Amino acid sequence: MARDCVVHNKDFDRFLALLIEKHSVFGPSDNDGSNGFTRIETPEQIKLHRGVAHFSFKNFFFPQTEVLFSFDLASKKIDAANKETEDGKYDILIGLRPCDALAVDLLDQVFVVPDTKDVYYAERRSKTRIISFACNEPCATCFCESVGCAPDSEVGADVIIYVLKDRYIIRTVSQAGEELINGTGMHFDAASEKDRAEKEQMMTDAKSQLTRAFSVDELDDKLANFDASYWKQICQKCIGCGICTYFCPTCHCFDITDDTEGSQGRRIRTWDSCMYPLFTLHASGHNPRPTKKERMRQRIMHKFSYSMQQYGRRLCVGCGRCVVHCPVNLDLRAVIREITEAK
Amino acid sequence: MNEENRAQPFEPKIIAFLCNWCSYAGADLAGVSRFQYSTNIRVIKVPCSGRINPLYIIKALYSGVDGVLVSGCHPGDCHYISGNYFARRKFALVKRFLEYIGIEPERIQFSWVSAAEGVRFAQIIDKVTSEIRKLGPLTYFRRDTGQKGT
Amino acid sequence: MKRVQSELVENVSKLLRENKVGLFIGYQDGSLPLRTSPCFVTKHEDVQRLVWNSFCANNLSVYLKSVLPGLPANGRIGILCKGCDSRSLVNLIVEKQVKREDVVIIGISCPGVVNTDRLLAHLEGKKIVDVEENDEDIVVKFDGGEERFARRDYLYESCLNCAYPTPSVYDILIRVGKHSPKPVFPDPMINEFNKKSRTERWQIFEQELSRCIRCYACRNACPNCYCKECFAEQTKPRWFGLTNEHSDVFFYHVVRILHQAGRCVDCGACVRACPENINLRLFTRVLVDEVKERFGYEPGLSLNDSSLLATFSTDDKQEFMAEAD
Amino acid sequence: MSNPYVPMPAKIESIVIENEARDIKTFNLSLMNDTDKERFSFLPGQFAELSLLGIGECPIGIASSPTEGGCLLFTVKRAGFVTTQLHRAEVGDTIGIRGPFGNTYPLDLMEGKNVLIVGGGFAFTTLRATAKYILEGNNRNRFKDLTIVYGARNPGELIYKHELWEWEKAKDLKIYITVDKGDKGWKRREGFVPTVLKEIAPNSDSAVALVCGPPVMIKFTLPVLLEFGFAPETIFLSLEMRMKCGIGKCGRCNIGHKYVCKDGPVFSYAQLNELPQEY
Repeated sequence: MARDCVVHNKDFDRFLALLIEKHSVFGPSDNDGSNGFTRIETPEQIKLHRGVAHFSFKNFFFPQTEVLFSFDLASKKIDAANKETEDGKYDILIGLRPCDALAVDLLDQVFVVPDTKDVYYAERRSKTRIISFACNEPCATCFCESVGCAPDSEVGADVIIYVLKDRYIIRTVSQAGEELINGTGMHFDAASEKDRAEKEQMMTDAKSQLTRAFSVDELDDKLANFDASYWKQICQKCIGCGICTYFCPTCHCFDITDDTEGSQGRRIRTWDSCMYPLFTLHASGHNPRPTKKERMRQRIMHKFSYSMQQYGRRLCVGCGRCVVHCPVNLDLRAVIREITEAK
Repeated sequence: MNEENRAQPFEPKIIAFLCNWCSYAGADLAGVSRFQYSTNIRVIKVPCSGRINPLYIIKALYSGVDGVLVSGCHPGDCHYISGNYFARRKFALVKRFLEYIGIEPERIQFSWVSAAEGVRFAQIIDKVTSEIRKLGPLTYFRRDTGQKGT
Repeated sequence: MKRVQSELVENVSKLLRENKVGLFIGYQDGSLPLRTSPCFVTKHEDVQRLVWNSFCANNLSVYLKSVLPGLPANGRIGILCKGCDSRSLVNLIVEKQVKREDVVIIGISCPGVVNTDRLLAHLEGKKIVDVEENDEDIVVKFDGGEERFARRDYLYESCLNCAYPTPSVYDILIRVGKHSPKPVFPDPMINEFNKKSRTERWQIFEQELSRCIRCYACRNACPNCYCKECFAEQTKPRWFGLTNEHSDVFFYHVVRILHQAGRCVDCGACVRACPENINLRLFTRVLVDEVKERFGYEPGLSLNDSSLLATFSTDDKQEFMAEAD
Repeated sequence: MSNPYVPMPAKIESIVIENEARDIKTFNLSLMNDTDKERFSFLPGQFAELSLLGIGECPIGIASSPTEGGCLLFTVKRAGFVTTQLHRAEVGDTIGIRGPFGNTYPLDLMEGKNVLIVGGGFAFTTLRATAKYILEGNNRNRFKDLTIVYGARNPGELIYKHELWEWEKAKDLKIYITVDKGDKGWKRREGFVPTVLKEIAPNSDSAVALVCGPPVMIKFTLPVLLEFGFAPETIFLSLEMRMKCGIGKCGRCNIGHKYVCKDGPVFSYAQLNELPQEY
């Protein structure tokens, strides 16, 4: 039921304006601070980055700081009013690349799929539609194809848009995407054979720019050897900051703490990182992961081995943000290569 | 700030770290001698001005007070000989840094008050309080429960 | 630069062969263009990985606090130190975190480190193939051409105003070309910032730090930050919130910077580590200048220094003390 | 959607100080809302997060059995930030409970078998719940013999003392109480739990062993059990990890791909052998 329709450049802004009019649209712009997205009022505001944006859109569904509930210490009354939005009204998150859209789908695996849902994430996720843009110019640090994603992957997106020379192909992926497009009331003519051919050509060009970083074929049995010697070398130059986990679109670890001020207080959830030394410190002083070797091993194993056993999917989308931002240039691709090539 | 709070004029909340041997004794003397001075200070007694870690000053500003005073023995009088000398270096750097990043210098004050200077203690407290009262509440460093995250 | 690199490789292989060190910490080519990455050489044949060029940015002394506990068999570590790195190392020795005899230092009289991001901004979208450099400039070769950049225009701010390019302590010194920075005191950027009004300064402080995501890279990249349990993560007591809201971020940065008073050598490691490009130096450098001006003290210059705040002088100035009028 | 992060209010009905060092207390809590009471159905082995507003939460095993008329017992040792504050709470205070979380001891597997319970120190909480569950009237005949071996560092550190003495007199179980080092008044057995276990020479055919205690006790107990023919699939351990959410989302309490809060805290020794030894 996926439908390819075409919008010429001159009509694209009108298409966006209709979306903005009917829904609250969020996307990357010039002044989105450390959020990575802002409320879009006019189509010109949307600024697509070449390759992946600075920040993943994890922050939209799983913010770095989130109030679980507030309470009054005197009366012990808890106010967890979760703002339910009325049905039919939903937000639009636009401007994701396919890897970020896949990352949102992977986060759903943790927060929404299991029977105990995370109500905060689930609420926001259920009322948000994702419009992604296919990646026609991957960066040198992108390695989505090595982990089973691709510059034109549709997983996690409701609508995917291909940017051709003088027109856009809008492809509705999910039923919600279909309603979204019809909801604009705009007339779209179907994509012709020529449009599709140009799209395919653009995508093969994009894929040709992607160099294969590593192969995951025999990664599973290599990672089964938990006490392999290479872990000691791999972690040596890591300085244990949290950049790679905070920028990773699929990292979902968090801490729960209480803030109080006078008799008012709130229980908040903030991002946490397995790379921090106190992440697993027991009150008795015992720490199952005392040095950065265990922590680095946990980060790699969780994304490439444990997630396979838990969800049958890898928790890495190949966006390369951990490679770009690491202060000591500890390159995840080199780490995986070293593991797969280890005897 | 509910209704009746807004109606009253602003009265600053000031944390005063007083060293147990001199400044606290000076404060005690001021009290015993019935010297009137502003009641805005909340006294925290510490063994020595050298005990004050800049972290405590920042924690005070973060927790919603409008000013911090740290008072100890005059150099040379320290019960622990060199506590206030070490403190003086820390205070110089804390004062310079907080002023540099844009916090009004009057909000963080340091003083030497000996056990015999009851009058002087009362005068310093009044001076510090009036200076901070003029500045108004310290809102921009206080713990905001604003939901920037959501 | 090639001469320096071969001299370095030769020295390190000698040290390893004569078993003077069990491990050598240096730089190797990075996996990203115009970047290097720290490397740990233990075996003689890996010595060829060591490089020296204008992108050797990381302050390697930061590894001494995490690597030392697992000392190699014969107990000594070799380390490559630029001027600022050696001052950080001296600071660690003065603060009893590292013993001088545990470390063999190969010093490099540093020509200044080039800011990769600023250079890459000029090479948008070009696929870089090779880089060559000499004392004056850097030639970046890419598909279909090359471009020449003058080193002086792309140095990090700490390098532009570096007063001690030659290491203060070393066992072996490798001379690099002439880099005669004309250090200006106090730092021009700090001077400029000082002239602004109080509210303006606070606005800039607030604006810069509002981008902070509390990833602690500035703390973990800094050799001075070696506390086992940092005040930022303590739970007994918890000093302030874990959020990335303004007040928590200010608390973290103000206290961390105050912990650098009299210890920061302005190496710029925190500025380079920040993924949000926050100009932290604007706030750390002021204490470096204040400490020099007020106490005539510069950290990390000699092994028999004692830490500034661990000493005092009876005639320290106290003009800031409140007086009853 | 019910919010798994919001604690259910509960009142402290009574507090019993369990040991002489006074740093282990048993809190008897009762949920204040009836709807919560029905929803909070649990079985021995599960745990709950005790929540103090303004302070935080801590995961504590449920020490009472569901057969004890709905009272909820939590035995807490003063160790960290939250437990220190919890020890300051008084009878009548309101605290929060989240849960029940985690899996239970394998009651169905234990059906019709001999049950051996080996406990140490203050980690005897969920084991007490299991013992109470087994000894309860109409449950008793579902299980064959029940043997309990429980020890502590010294007599003052033994918890649930009144139950221990009752169980000594009871007919339908055998209990061996020991202390590493006795004091003047101590007339019973002295010796480490593993050594006492060796003397008892437990019979392992059609038997299940539940073990919970300090790591050093487990380290020396397991070989003894294996020596007497207990298969790794029939030895069950309850593990303790740093936890925050309790529902397998905050990513903190994993051993390999298993989350101790969701897939545990009870694991068979066979399962643990397959997981990485990182706990």
